[in-house]
Amino acid sequence: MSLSVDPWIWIGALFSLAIFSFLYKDNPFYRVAEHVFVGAANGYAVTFYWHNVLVPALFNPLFRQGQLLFIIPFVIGILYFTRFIPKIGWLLRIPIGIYIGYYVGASIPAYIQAFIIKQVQGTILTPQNFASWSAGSWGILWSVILFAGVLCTLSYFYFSKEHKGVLGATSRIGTIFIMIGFGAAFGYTVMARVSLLIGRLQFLLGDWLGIIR
Amino acid sequence: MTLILLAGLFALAPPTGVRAYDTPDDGGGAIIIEWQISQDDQILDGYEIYRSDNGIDFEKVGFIGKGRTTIEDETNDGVKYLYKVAAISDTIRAYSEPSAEVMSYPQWINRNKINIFVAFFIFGGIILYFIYHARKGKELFIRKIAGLQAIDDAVGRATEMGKPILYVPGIGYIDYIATIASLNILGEVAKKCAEYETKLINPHIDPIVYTVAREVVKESYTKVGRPDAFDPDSVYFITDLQFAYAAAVDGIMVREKPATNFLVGWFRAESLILAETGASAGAIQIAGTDQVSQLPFFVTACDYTLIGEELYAASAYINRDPLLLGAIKGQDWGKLIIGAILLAASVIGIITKFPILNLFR
Amino acid sequence: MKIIDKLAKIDRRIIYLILAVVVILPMIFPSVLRVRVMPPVEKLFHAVDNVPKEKALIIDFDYAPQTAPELEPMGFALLRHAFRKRTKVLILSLYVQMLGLAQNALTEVIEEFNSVAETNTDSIIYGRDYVFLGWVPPPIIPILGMGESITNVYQVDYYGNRTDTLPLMKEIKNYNNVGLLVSLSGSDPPEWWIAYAQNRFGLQVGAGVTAVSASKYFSYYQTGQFSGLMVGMKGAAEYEEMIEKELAIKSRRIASEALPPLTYAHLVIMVFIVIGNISFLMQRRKK
Amino acid sequence: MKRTFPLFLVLIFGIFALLPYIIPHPIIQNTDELLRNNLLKILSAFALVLGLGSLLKVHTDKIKRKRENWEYSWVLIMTFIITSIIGLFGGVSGTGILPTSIGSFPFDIQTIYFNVVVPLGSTMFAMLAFFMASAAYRAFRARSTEATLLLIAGFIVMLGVLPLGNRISPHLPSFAQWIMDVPNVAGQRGILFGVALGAVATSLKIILGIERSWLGGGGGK
Repeated sequence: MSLSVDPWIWIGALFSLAIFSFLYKDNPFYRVAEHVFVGAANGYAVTFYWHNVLVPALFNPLFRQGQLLFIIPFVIGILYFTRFIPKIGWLLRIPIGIYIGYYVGASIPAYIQAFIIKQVQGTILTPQNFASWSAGSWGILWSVILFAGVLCTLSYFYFSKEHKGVLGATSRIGTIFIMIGFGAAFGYTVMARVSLLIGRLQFLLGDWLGIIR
Repeated sequence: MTLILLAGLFALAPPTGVRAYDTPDDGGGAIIIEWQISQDDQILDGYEIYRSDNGIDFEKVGFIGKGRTTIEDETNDGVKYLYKVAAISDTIRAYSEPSAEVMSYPQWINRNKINIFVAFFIFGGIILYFIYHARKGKELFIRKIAGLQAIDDAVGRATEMGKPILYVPGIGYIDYIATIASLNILGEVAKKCAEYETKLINPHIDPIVYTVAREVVKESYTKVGRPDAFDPDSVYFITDLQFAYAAAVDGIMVREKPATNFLVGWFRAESLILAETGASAGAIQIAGTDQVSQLPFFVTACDYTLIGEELYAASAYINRDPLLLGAIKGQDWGKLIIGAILLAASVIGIITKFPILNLFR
Repeated sequence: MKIIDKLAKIDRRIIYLILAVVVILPMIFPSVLRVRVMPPVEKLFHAVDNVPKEKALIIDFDYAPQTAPELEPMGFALLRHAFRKRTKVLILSLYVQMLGLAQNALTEVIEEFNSVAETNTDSIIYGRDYVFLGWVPPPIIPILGMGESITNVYQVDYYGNRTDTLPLMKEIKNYNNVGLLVSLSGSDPPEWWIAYAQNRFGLQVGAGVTAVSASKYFSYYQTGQFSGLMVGMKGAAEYEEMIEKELAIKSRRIASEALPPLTYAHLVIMVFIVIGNISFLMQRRKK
Repeated sequence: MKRTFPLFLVLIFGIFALLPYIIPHPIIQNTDELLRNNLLKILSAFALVLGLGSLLKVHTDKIKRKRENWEYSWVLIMTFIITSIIGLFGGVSGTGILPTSIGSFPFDIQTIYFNVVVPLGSTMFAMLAFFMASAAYRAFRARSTEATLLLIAGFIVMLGVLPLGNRISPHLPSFAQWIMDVPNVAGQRGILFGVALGAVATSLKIILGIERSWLGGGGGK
């Protein structure tokens, strides 16, 4: 039992216990920890947005080096504050429009390549894909099961026709694949979460209380 | 004799067949150099690349490990260059013959990306075709999604019990499609809250989504003719950090005890915290996300879960808006095409030797 | 029927208490379970083991405090493996927050070896046996730059010494002198090392990743781009098993110590599922 | 004007964001980079300042009106102010004008991050294991054949991952691995196709002004 002497270890440990206390019930310690977290987290965000974004990308070029071109982002940015002025509140839609337009436009080609074309490439039945399992002739069976699973899952998300007859059968098979996939992912995630709990307890029992080595 | 022998011993075989050409499909400023490896490749340290823009003095511009046969050199457009490749082992070098003259320049179309834009135009065309017909008032059939019926029942339950409705829009940014679909559903739920005068609680993590949601809810209240009932503080920003947000929303679930929780949008690891605390507080929970990693938790802990694309279909179903329904029909056609391509490409892939996979880089 | 009703209404906090006890007890009375090593970890062990004498092993420490429980034991096991085999080691991080954890792992393992070493030859000496290169942003600069010259990218190491004065850096000039690079990360760095360093310089890459992001990385292991793969705390425990079995390294096996609590936690969760469903089915039949 | 100009902006910026994907020419690539690094980065910073404004407004209102739990709002505001002062004036790595340590006790922004923000955040992650356990007990019901399948697959993987699983039968770990590689990928890839098509369709509708919910109009005409 060798208690730690570093004040910060004590602060970290007490905050951890305060959050864990939420498991018992919502209590003042938890709420203090919750609000300290919100305050500190936003303080940290403000620090980095200021030092790493606003100062180097806007204030230095505009005010120090006098590059007047930066008036444009400055003015559009200020439009965000029109939200507090009801009469000209609609001006808020200008920065939001620019922001959404750009991101939504950029997502189209990225989504098509990464989530449609590359996925089709991985599902097609070819000798190359059979070999990629590096499981010899079993690879053919795995590729066929993958192929059938993808088609059946796709049929589950087909909305234009009632799920009866053939479509009813394929969509039910599709749900089987979906549910097996969810179960497997759940199993892996349980291991990950329990590892994090063990990691936190190693900090509390080890670094703080010194019960375990 | 020994000198020649020694020279023979120490002289390395230079790389051969050096070829240089402008890198295709790029913004210029790059030239690709190719060569056959030297016979002494095994004992080499690697290959040095030399460049000259006047044919006389060459300067080293690159280096690459042994066994490699190509490298890309950064150049200025519009300048004529000559290249030599030297096999190097410690301090001994063997220079190749210089390549032919070459110049780099930018291209306007990247041919590798054409397949993406072909897919986009076909699919975009189908979507617009169906939206055009939807505007014409053509009846478009969409099958019933179980989760959507639950949205009406859930709002009804909260009204009967006189308890608030908690609408969590997820932690995604405004440009995430799941967030936009969630705002659509929020608009509908807000309309029902306005009609039945049920208290709505809508906590936010992203400042932009927060500002848009405020407008959506206010607009819904005015659409139902109850602009006065809109409480500006029912839609509010908490923090921009994932777990501070989850802890705060948990606090709301335990303190305010909403009868119905909507967990709709883009979620990450905090989804289980929200779904579990909501379940233990005894609320009816309707979840919806396209984040496949979080679906197992929603499916287990919630009464209804809109899986992936069903979330998008939900916003179309609720609004019963022909434009949205048109898009859903277009997406169904998209799936038919993907299924057909998979079947056709597999037949070609198995029967013929054609490298079908290269079409889908 | 009373038990069933009671079972159905076990209070949430009792479930938490049971899980807490089941996890804490095996931690206080540690025991190490025999671990079966699966192919992905075995391949990584042999890849590290086969790094030639004249070449170096690079370890990229890219885990944050929140993913440390799964990835830190991997860092310790790799360092012990390399130092026991007297393989030359270079250490780096692609992000500034990760440096602290890399430094912590390094000092602890060095201390472990040097406290036992008698002569100068079998102790681990900075500059001769290992170099801590530190951090150069943005990540693309070290990933590509080390292909030609490591000392050009990291002119100064983590401690501020000029790298070209260190004896080890005279032998290890670039990826040609690097047998293997292992990236420990919870996000994308392992993908970058393949996409940029392996494609252009033929660098051999291994990886240690968190369980949550595991499925994405299995496809790179399948295609052979990864020379080996450790997944989550279980992967770390498998590697600890390998270094104990093959090299008789008798040091603390943090990940393996976590296996008993992990096993009991999994069993308890599975038992909860079964009980939960039994009371659920009983109630449904009653209705 | 209030609707058409924002919709025009979305159309222009939407199309412009598409072009760099297929046109490698430096003119397009450089303007795209210029737009991203200057305009969009700055807008995101302003948006955060706005969000903080509303956060502080909500909590100051709570204090003024003495609403329930108003005392905690003081905790939040004080922590926020203290952390911001330390961060803004103390500098990112303690290089600012404000001293960031008293004697041997450091309190620069990085130390605060490692010893306050991280323990709170990682404890929240650790709590997930508890919520997982109670969700397993309370929510994990074999309501239908699919849910039973989900349970069975979950059991196989949870056992297959453990040394215990290997002792039960050496085939269990490899079977668990097979489930991750084949059926799991098939199910997830099928869902992914649907999500991607839906996302592209929605993006197209936003750019062309069909989907207007972001305007606050609740979508529709």
